[in-house]
Amino acid sequence: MITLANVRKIFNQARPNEYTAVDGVSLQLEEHDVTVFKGPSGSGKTTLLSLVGCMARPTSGRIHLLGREITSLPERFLTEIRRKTFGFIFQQFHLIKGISVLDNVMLPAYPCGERLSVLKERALHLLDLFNVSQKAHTRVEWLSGGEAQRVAIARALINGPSIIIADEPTAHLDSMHSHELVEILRGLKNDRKTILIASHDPIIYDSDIVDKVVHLRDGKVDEGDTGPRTRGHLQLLKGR
Amino acid sequence: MIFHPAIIALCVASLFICLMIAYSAYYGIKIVKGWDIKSGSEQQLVLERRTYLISAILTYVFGFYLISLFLYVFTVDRLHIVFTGAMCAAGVLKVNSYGYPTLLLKIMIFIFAGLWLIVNYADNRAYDYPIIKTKYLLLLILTPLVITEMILQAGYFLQMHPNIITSCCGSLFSEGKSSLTSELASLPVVPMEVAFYLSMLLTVYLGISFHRKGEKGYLFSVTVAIAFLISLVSIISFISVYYYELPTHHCPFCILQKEYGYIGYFLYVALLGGAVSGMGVGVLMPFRNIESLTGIIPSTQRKLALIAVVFFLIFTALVTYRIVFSNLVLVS
Amino acid sequence: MERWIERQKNILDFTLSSLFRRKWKNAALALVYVFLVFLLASVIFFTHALKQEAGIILQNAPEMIVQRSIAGRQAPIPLSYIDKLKDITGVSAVKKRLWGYYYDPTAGANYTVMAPEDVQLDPRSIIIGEGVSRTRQVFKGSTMRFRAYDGKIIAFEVKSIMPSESELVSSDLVLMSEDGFRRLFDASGEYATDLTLQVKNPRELSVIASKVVHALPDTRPILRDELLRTYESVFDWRSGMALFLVSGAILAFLILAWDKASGMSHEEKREIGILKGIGWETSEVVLMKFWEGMVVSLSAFLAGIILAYIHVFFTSAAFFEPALKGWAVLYPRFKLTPFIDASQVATLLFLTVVPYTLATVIPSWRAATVDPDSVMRM
Amino acid sequence: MNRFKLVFLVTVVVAVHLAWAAETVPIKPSPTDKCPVCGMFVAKYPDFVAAILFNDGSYAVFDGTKDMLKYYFDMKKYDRAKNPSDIKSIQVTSYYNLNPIDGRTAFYVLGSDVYGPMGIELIPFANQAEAQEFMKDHKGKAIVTFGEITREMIEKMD
Repeated sequence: MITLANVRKIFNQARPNEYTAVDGVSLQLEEHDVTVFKGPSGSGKTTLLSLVGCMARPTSGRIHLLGREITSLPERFLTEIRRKTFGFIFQQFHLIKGISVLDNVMLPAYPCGERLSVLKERALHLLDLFNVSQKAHTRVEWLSGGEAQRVAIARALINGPSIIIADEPTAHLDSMHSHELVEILRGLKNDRKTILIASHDPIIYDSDIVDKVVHLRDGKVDEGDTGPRTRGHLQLLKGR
Repeated sequence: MIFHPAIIALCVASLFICLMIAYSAYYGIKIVKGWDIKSGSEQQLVLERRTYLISAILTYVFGFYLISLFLYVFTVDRLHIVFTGAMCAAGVLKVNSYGYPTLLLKIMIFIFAGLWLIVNYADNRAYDYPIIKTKYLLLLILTPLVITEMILQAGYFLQMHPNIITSCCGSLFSEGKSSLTSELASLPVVPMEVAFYLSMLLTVYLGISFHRKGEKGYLFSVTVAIAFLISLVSIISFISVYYYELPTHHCPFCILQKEYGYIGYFLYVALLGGAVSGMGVGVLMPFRNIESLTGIIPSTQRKLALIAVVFFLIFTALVTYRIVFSNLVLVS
Repeated sequence: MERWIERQKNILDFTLSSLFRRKWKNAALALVYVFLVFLLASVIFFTHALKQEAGIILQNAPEMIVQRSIAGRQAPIPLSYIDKLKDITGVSAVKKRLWGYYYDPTAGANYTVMAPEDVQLDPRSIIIGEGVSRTRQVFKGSTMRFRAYDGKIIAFEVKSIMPSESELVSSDLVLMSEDGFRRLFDASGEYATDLTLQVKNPRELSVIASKVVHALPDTRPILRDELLRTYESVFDWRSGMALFLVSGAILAFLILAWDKASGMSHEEKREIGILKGIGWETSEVVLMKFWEGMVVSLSAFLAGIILAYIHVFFTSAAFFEPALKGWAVLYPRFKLTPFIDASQVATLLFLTVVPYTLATVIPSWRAATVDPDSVMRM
Repeated sequence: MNRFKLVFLVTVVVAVHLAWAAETVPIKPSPTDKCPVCGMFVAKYPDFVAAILFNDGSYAVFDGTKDMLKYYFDMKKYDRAKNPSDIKSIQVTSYYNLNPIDGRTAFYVLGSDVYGPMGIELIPFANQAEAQEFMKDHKGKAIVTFGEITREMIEKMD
């Protein structure tokens, strides 16, 4: 379970360009659920995901991740938690150009000090799972959008995370590939992964795999509009 | 001053290191003052990120001083031709009063930097950085040492006048004169050998028992420090003599030369490595009960104790091999 | 431990591949780096080898030379001094030497002319050095003319040419008999240029030197060790001076390195951002940058040293020839015996790799501390 | 640059002159000969070599007069097989010209400021004049002949 209590993130604090990206969000997210954060751009979706994903620390408030308080952890430990717990799928895929698909997939595991041969096997298996194993030794520049998306997902899964975070995963995909992505996500959900998605694409938030939709506006949870997909076990803590 | 490439290299590199360490100290103070791990403020984040830089710099400083130590002795040794009466580094270090203090400081800084890195290693493993302030206060002790060392070294080389007549290691470390070095040289061989082997035996025993049970860490560390000193004295008193096969030659530097197969480097590296890792055990002792470190320090200490034992065993083996196979008969 | 090694290996692996991807970008820096190491290493190897060579030759030199000086200038020394010197306890033998310089206007060069005691030559023949032979185009059997002190032309027959191995010292040498020498320079038979003393026990040299000065106050004894020291410091001074001149280049190089390290391209920044985003820790990126620096440093270092080695020991420091020509017009073409030791390498390391590493540590750290969440905002 | 030219000149002289001929052949201990008293290789320190030659053609070499005398006064301790009566001759190295001289007729200077590889030494000379000259130059304390040297004198030197 992931719990956010009154989480606030302020950028450029005490400077003229100070700006509050997340403003007192309190939430509880269940394990093995698919949660979608919905809202216009600038509503704080991405920032919220980066806070939950241990990429940044909140300015105030507390985040509990699987029973552990992570807000006061230094970057060094956040990273460790992050790479064991989370797999990230970015809006732009963010694959590293000039190296092969296989290398890209293995990249997050390099610092863990695993034997390269073991790692390679696992990466190939993942590529196989997403039907891109024939491209394993191709450089990423030559991939199509859909292939790049699948490689990015394989990369997110290389360290065996329990939580997948996807930031606008369909922004650069056509409808066909977006539907394909939903099917992949469904597969991951069946593998009992927790999935957090920031998206304003109806293909995603109207999909039947979504358990919960959180509406964000101006860095706050918009309580008035919890959306049709809100299921019974949704628990929305009162935001101040 | 003598315009030798190695001298320029040493001075230039020291200057760089000094700038780096001063930079680290400046941010060290900032960290000590402004550290608040609970805060997620950008200020705290900046400080946390500085620690990476300072760790990296200190690692470089540590490596630098190891090479610098040997290059210093080597360069000084090469200069013996320039000074009448000097036959190796020992004599050249005496040409003015800066030579030996510089060497001593280099050794101290090396050990200190090593210990700091050990503390840093342990601290970085705890999620709340519990000894961060102590750590950076320690850095403030290291900084003046490094700066002093640079000044002394520059002074040493600047004040070198080739017409100075110095004494060679033969008279410096020969028996029967009353200076500290000659007193070390004239220490009776048999009790010295006994002391040496006893200290090694005790170190190894305590090290292994610490590795097994994790007890008596302070005792082990103090023993290591004593064994380190005894070993240094032993090198002057009898180990070097066995290497030179010359009962009056006690110089601790000539063993670094080619004629003796550069064996000195192995001896000193083993000794310094053993000293740093062994003393590291003791330095970590006061912190082992800090909650976030209870899972980290004991295992680190055990590893360190093992490394120290291995280094000291290598040292003892090298020495013993030489004593047994030396042509010299000191003890009949 | 195994994990640690694997981790280093994996990170190094990635570092190499990213370096390779940006090889052209790094090429300029690497080239400057190689050139700098080459320059420094050449200076150090060259002077060190010369020093070594000179030291070996000096080993066979007489222990002491006694020269006479009048009004602070060297003057011919009376042969009667020989007996006085022989009486000093500890002196085994005293010998006279005749030598001087001859300016040859045709070649525009100064020859060193000497009359060695132990080489038998008839008054009309000479032995010449390789350098003399080269500049004057005279060979074995040819005749070489010299203009004597009184304007008369004296012809000598070249009996042989000294082997080129000793060219460092014999390049500008002309050997002749004592008669020939005295005819050429009008040197009286009662004087020699200087005297050499053989002293068996080197411990006694300083005592003997003071006895020489006491017995013959107008003389100046020169000890072999003193020459050795002069050599040592002259060469050290020269190479030190050269390094001092190169220091400007070192500084420029460091600024370049700093600039390169801090001015990362957009692509590199993006990559580090991605690495941080997908789970690399700051210290791992620092480690990557460390490996990057090491790979660049060590390969440039190695390449520079190898090039310098070839330059100094195979081409006899061809690039330095113009600069060193000032020493003597007859620049000797000698082959130096390769001689490198750990301290030379360590010195070079301290002059190049250490400053480079320190110059790039702050920029690399800055690169490594990119916010991990920057990847989300890209 | 005058001085520099001089340096070159000296090397020139050398290249031509080569070494001076030695007047007498000194004792040449082989590189493996060790001093029976201290265990050092003797060949490393030719300036101080002393030797005892035996009737049977064998010999013992020492890295200084002092060690030779230690052996001489206590032969049983160092070599059971040899007796004082086996000694054919004793050689020491004369200080000034480093030639081997007869140890029994040599003059020895004690307490000078010249040290051998084993520290304080008795410095041997072929004649009294040399010994006196040396004593004056090197702050020697006394001149003794071989017969005057006692075991106590040697023991005091360590």
